[in-house]
Amino acid sequence: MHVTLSVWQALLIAIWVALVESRILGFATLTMRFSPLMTGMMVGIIMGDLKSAMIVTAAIQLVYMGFVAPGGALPAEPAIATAIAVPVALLGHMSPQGAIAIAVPVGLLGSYLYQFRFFLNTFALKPMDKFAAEGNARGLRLSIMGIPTIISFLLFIPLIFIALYFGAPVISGVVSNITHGTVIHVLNSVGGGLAALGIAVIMQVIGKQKLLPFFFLAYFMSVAFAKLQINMTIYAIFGTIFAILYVMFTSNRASDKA
Amino acid sequence: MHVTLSVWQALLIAIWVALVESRILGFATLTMRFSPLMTGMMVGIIMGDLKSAMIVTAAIQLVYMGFVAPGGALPAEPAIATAIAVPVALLGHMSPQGAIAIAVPVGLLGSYLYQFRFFLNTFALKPMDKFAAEGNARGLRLSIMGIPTIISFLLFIPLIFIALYFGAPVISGVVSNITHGTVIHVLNSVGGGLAALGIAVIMQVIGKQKLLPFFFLAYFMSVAFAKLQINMTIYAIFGTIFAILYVMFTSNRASDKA
Amino acid sequence: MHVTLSVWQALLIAIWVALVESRILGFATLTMRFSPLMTGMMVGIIMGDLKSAMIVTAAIQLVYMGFVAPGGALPAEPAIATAIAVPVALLGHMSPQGAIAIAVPVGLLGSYLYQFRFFLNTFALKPMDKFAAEGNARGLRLSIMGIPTIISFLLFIPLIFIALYFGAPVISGVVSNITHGTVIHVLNSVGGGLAALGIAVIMQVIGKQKLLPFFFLAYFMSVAFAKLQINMTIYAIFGTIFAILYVMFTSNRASDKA
Amino acid sequence: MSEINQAAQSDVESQTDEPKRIPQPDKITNKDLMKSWFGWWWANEVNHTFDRMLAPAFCFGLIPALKKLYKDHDELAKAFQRHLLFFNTQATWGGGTLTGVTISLEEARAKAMANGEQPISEDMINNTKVGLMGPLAGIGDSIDSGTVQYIFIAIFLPFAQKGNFLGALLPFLCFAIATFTYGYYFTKLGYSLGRAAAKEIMTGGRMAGIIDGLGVLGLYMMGILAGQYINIKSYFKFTINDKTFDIQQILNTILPGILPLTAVLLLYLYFQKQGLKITRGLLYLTGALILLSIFYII
Amino acid sequence: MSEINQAAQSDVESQTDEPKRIPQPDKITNKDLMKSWFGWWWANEVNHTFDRMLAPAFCFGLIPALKKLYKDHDELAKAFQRHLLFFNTQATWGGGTLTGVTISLEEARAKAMANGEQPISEDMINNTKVGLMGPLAGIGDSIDSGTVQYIFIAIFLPFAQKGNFLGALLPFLCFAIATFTYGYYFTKLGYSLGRAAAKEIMTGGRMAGIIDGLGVLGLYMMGILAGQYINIKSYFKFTINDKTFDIQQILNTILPGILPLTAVLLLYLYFQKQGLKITRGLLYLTGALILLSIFYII
Amino acid sequence: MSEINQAAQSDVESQTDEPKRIPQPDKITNKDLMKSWFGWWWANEVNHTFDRMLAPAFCFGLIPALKKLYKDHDELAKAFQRHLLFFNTQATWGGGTLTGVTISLEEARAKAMANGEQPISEDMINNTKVGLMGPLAGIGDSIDSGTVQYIFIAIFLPFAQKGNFLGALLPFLCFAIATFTYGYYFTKLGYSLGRAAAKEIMTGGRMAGIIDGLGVLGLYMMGILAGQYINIKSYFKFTINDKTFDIQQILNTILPGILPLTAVLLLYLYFQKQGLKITRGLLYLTGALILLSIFYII
Ligand SMILES: OC[C@H]1O[C@H](O)[C@@H](O)[C@@H](O)[C@@H]1O
Ligand SMILES: OC[C@H]1O[C@H](O)[C@@H](O)[C@@H](O)[C@@H]1O
Ligand SMILES: OC[C@H]1O[C@H](O)[C@@H](O)[C@@H](O)[C@@H]1O
Repeated sequence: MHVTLSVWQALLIAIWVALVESRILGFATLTMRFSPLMTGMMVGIIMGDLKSAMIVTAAIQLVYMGFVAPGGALPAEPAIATAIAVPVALLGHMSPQGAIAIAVPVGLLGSYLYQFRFFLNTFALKPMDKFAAEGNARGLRLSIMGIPTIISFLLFIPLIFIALYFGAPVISGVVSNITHGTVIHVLNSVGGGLAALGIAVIMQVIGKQKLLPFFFLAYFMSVAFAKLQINMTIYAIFGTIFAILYVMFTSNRASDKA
Repeated sequence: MHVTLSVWQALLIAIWVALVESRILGFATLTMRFSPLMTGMMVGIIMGDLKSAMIVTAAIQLVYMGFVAPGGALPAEPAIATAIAVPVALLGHMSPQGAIAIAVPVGLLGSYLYQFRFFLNTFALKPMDKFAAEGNARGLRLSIMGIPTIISFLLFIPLIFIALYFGAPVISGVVSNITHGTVIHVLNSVGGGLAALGIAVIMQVIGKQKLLPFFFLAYFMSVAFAKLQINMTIYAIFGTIFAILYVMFTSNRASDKA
Repeated sequence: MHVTLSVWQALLIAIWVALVESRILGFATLTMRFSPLMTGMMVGIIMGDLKSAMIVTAAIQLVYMGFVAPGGALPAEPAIATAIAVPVALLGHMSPQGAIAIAVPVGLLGSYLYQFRFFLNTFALKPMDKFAAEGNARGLRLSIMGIPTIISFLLFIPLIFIALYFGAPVISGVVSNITHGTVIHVLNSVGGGLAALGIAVIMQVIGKQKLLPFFFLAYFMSVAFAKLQINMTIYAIFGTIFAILYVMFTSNRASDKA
Repeated sequence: MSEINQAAQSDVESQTDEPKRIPQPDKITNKDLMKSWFGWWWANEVNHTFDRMLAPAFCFGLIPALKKLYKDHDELAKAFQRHLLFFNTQATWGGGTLTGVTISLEEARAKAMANGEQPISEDMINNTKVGLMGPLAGIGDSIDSGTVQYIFIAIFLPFAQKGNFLGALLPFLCFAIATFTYGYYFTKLGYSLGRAAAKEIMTGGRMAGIIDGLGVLGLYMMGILAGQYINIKSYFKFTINDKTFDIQQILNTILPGILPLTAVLLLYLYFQKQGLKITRGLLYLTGALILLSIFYII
Repeated sequence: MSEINQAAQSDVESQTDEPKRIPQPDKITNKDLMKSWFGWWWANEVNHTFDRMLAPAFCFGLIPALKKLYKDHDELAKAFQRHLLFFNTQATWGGGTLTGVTISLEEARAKAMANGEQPISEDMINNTKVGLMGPLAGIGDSIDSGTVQYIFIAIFLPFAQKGNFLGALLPFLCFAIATFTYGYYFTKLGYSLGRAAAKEIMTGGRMAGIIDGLGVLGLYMMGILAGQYINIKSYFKFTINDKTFDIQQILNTILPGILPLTAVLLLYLYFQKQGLKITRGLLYLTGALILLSIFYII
Repeated sequence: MSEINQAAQSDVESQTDEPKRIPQPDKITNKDLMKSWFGWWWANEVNHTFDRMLAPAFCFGLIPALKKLYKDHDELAKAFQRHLLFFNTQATWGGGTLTGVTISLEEARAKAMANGEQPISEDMINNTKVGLMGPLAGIGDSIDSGTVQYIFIAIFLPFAQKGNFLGALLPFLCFAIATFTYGYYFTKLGYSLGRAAAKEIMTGGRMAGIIDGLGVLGLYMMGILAGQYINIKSYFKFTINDKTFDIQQILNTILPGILPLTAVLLLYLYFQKQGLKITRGLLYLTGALILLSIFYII
């Protein structure tokens, strides 16, 4: 593991990761993010050993097979894991199994980074709201696409670059330091609580105070039945049924023909 | 096991089984079907060794003690099991335990046969509907009682006769062949799906489209709460409560005195 | 364990227990009843060895740490346990652990005694209702406070006195005799069933027959969802939501502004 | 094809305000109740099918009563038809009681039609049956099959163990006699309860509300039955290079219970568009089930 | 026998439109609230029974306030009676708050009666208590008994372990003072919240709706309490030739929870027919429970 | 600070009966749908945040369509604003469909405003989005991410295992092309379904009922999302002389789910009183969360 990447190699890989994790390449980046394959391929090209890179990557793929991220949380960030693990494996002539051992903790840390990105993105919201209020479409577009992309680049490129350039030992130290610390706890807590804002906004916008009982009904159904893990679609169906019954019972057309 | 039954003995037993499984002797046949006792007695009489037959049968009874069949499915068909196991036991001078070993798989196969009968009975429905539409009471009676009985006789008599006449080894071969095969799978699937028809018909007949939300409410309650195994009567009580509330909320007599 | 308490010591301790268990000292007696500490202190004073008594009591406290009694049932009666166990320990020069061994079964029996008190208290209800119907405040006060106090004194003083005066062996014999017998079963059954009366009375008093479906809805929700152990407050919220919706659906002001 | 789609039409008719005039019905006697109870008892599970369950037996039992009530040929045919639809309950507690209840409601309907009054509608009769059959089945199975039957068996088992044939005969006889007797009692009870209810309904002027309420109950119970009786699930799994895709599992994350519901709704829509062509529905459904299950798609 | 079945009658009266005229009530002062809070605090679990729970203590606490409010002897008696019915809650969070709320509602009622206006009905007062007592009990038990109490005990435990009596005295004193203080605060809070609510109710002209709504909540909570507090199950099992029949298990397949419900409904019907004869109900119920449990039927 | 509290005001305006007159909108073409679909597809998770989720991308996609519909500057700004509020769904099944549906509803709104008719209200547009986004997300995640993606990966994995880069490129390309294609199809489908619905709504004269119904559904889904997405719990535990007090456990005995609910309700009340000052709300909330979590209170 005494051989390292050149500055350019490390930088190119870091840029690739930033492209994937910023999601700036459109929805289909999803599969670049969920799967190590494309990242492995890029690393292989950059390092000039496509074949070995693909073999190692295929082994990593098996670990992340079947991951899904409803609501945003992916249990690990395979692309980041791969961007770190494959170079290390190639340089150190490690077996695919060795690469997996590096990939797993890095993937975990990557998942925290990705969620940190959600948090940093909130800084883009203020200008966005301003442009929207002004009806300024150009500004709106820029604030939606530009700022978050810059944020992601500033977040991922230096980190990945440093990690690659100074090697794996540094990373694993950082990983274990951070994942047990207060930083992650605060991040988790803020992430866990911020959804409250969006929901409160929507409630305000719907604006019918007299219908609030249905909010509480739903909230406490979801709390009381938590153990049953009832599917979201079923809840939506219940919601629809309640909506229909509400309309039935408050209108006076109840005795019409079927 | 080299001694076999005479043709007449085998035939008489087969007819008895057909009588029981066709249910043509009225509701009380239920206990002949659920319990091996009466079948064991008949086999004993036919084979001329009532005492030994009863002893073997009593042992078989213990296995099937407490079986119930809500909605039609009995996990095994004790009468059929007994009709096969007792002769084999008597002829081979086996212990009651040996007889049980034969009875269990045969009872299982019997349960499939009984469900296959439900399926064959659907052929009786077409003439039945025709006679009903014509107001022809005689034809109606015949189609309800006659056709299914003939079907059961054609189904059970040959099968049981062959099984008894050619001996137990044949049976166990057949049992294991069939229970794992596609035939049983198709039978199960058709059986599992056909109830949809009856339910759709009733929904159509009730005919109040505006009340369909209650159908969906019930359906998804039963799906969402499946793990709680809520009793049918409790659901019926919920249904009644919803019905009362519906009438309350859609009529305008709500503010009357209690 | 051959040294025993003097008559006066036994009597004083018995009176203390009666004061605590009758609850005549007001709500704060609760913590005297739930915790052995105050009782241990009193026993120490009465026996003239406050220090040892406190040490033994502190050990007993650890056993009963965290007990709560929603709806009346405490799994053990720590005050009674302490009143018996501490003297025995002091006289026999036992270790705190030995004292715990005595305290646990006595505490259990004490819990039955306390529930028996609920039962005996029903005798105070008749005069109480009479005074209330007459608008007689004095009589009402007396029947509420006086009779139950006398009942508790008559129940606890002799029992505790005898137990203390004739020693621990007697007690443990009695304990095991009673807890497995029919007496306890009957007591439990009566205790378990009597709440039906109070509930039926309230239902009668609320008096709106047309609203009874909500009683049944709640009852069968609580039965059907028993496994989910849904919190009482959540049920109260559901009840409130149903109440609001009921008013919405039966009034004709539904289409008003939010 | 002579399908019973008149059922759907008659339904419409029963809601219009001009009821048809029919001849006066004969009086229903205890003997008639016994005949009907015996008919149901006898035919009980003979023509058991997956899609009608025990309806044929229920209709079979009612035949003598219906013949006395509907002297009008068309109304008789319609009555036959409406009692051949999906019906399942336990024999004594459910079937006995509902035989009685149904006869009383049919009687009230026939009388009202004869007198030119607004009759109890077919809906009301159907929904009453449908709403009660489930819970009564639960009660009856638990008591008759689960308890009474095994009490008799347990009592006489020692005879059998000693080789005495009374150990077989007595449990059967006791069960047969006991259930026949109280089943008949339930029939009479159902009849008198039903009469009282019918009178109450017809004079109370709250018919519309009650029909709606029964409709709610009926549809609700159908939803529950659909959730519990219909058993369609996908067995389709495929494995590509060691990664397995399990269709039923995927369906569960989308909407649990989607397949049985789809089956019911497709049939419902078919009947909605094409009229109540039950036999055709049966053929299509069976065909589809066989086809799908042969390839292990379900 | 002098039973309190007037409660039922007064209920009817409170719904007619001609409220009775009574003398003007005295003003409720902070001192009165303290007296009532102290009364409830003192009597709290003294007369605890299975069928009234803590109602006697609640009434005990209210006596001074009610005497100032109802100068009319009959109304006073009725007020006593209505606060002796089944009531259970935790002492401070529940009892404090509800003492305050109840006094404010009784005051509004008394004033309205004195002024010949439509008063707040007994129903509304009852249902408010009944609807709030359960959740407040949960909160209070969790905080007072489960947390506050044990915090004090844990803090001072080392004293006790060293043999110092302060380890006993201090937890008791701290708990007593803390709970007494905030309980009184809850009483005053309840009183002012109740006053605001009462004003809102009486001027809003939505009394009927609110009474109905509270009735829904009250009956709903009774259903929940019935499901959770009443514990009647059958212990009756019998074994015939090794086959065991367990009655409770059979009842569960028929309708879980059937026994507690039956008990409540029988009593309800008894009161419905015979008037609110509570003492008799108690006697019959206790007798039945003893009889059934002696033979291990329940 | 320029906050978007006009949203709340515009809401009020949309319910008054005097709709504002605006210029006639341009016709929406297939090309516009493609532009919007591509915009959403491209921006999809770029500006992902915890409190708006994917709303920015949704708005980004709609920009070209909204510019054709709202020639009035104010209305355009308001349209931008309303599509920047909390929104989360899966890209193709959810986002495609809802992009189409939303454009159709906005078109109907813009046309009605131009013609001086009663327009579809903002509420209706919001509630439709909010009601559908959850279930469509479930369906889409399960199918696209959970199944389609892994089918392609599984098929081509052996290439990768042999070191062939096609094992990486092909799964990506297949997934990208397939999802882009059917996502566009869903957009068109959503648009035509939405048009039909909009026509039905505007001519049926049942607008008020439908708005209310959608409000019920919207608030109901918000309740469910609040229960499932917001994750605030107390980590505060303290131990006094070996006895541990766990705040979350105590809160659970009082009212499970109390913390997330409190957060939502505080924000709701804040907006209720101060207008819809989202950025401030965000600052306060983040500040509070950081403060509380640094001390491990949550
Ligand atoms: O669950 C819907 C949606 O939630 C978040 O926005 C992301 O995780 C998406 O990938 C996902 O499709
Ligand atoms: O469950 C009710 C009923 O269902 C089916 O029809 C059969 O299994 C009967 O034996 C049973 O009584
Ligand atoms: O649960 C509320 C209440 O119930 C009973 O009355 C007693 O156990 C009290 O100590 C408790 O506070």
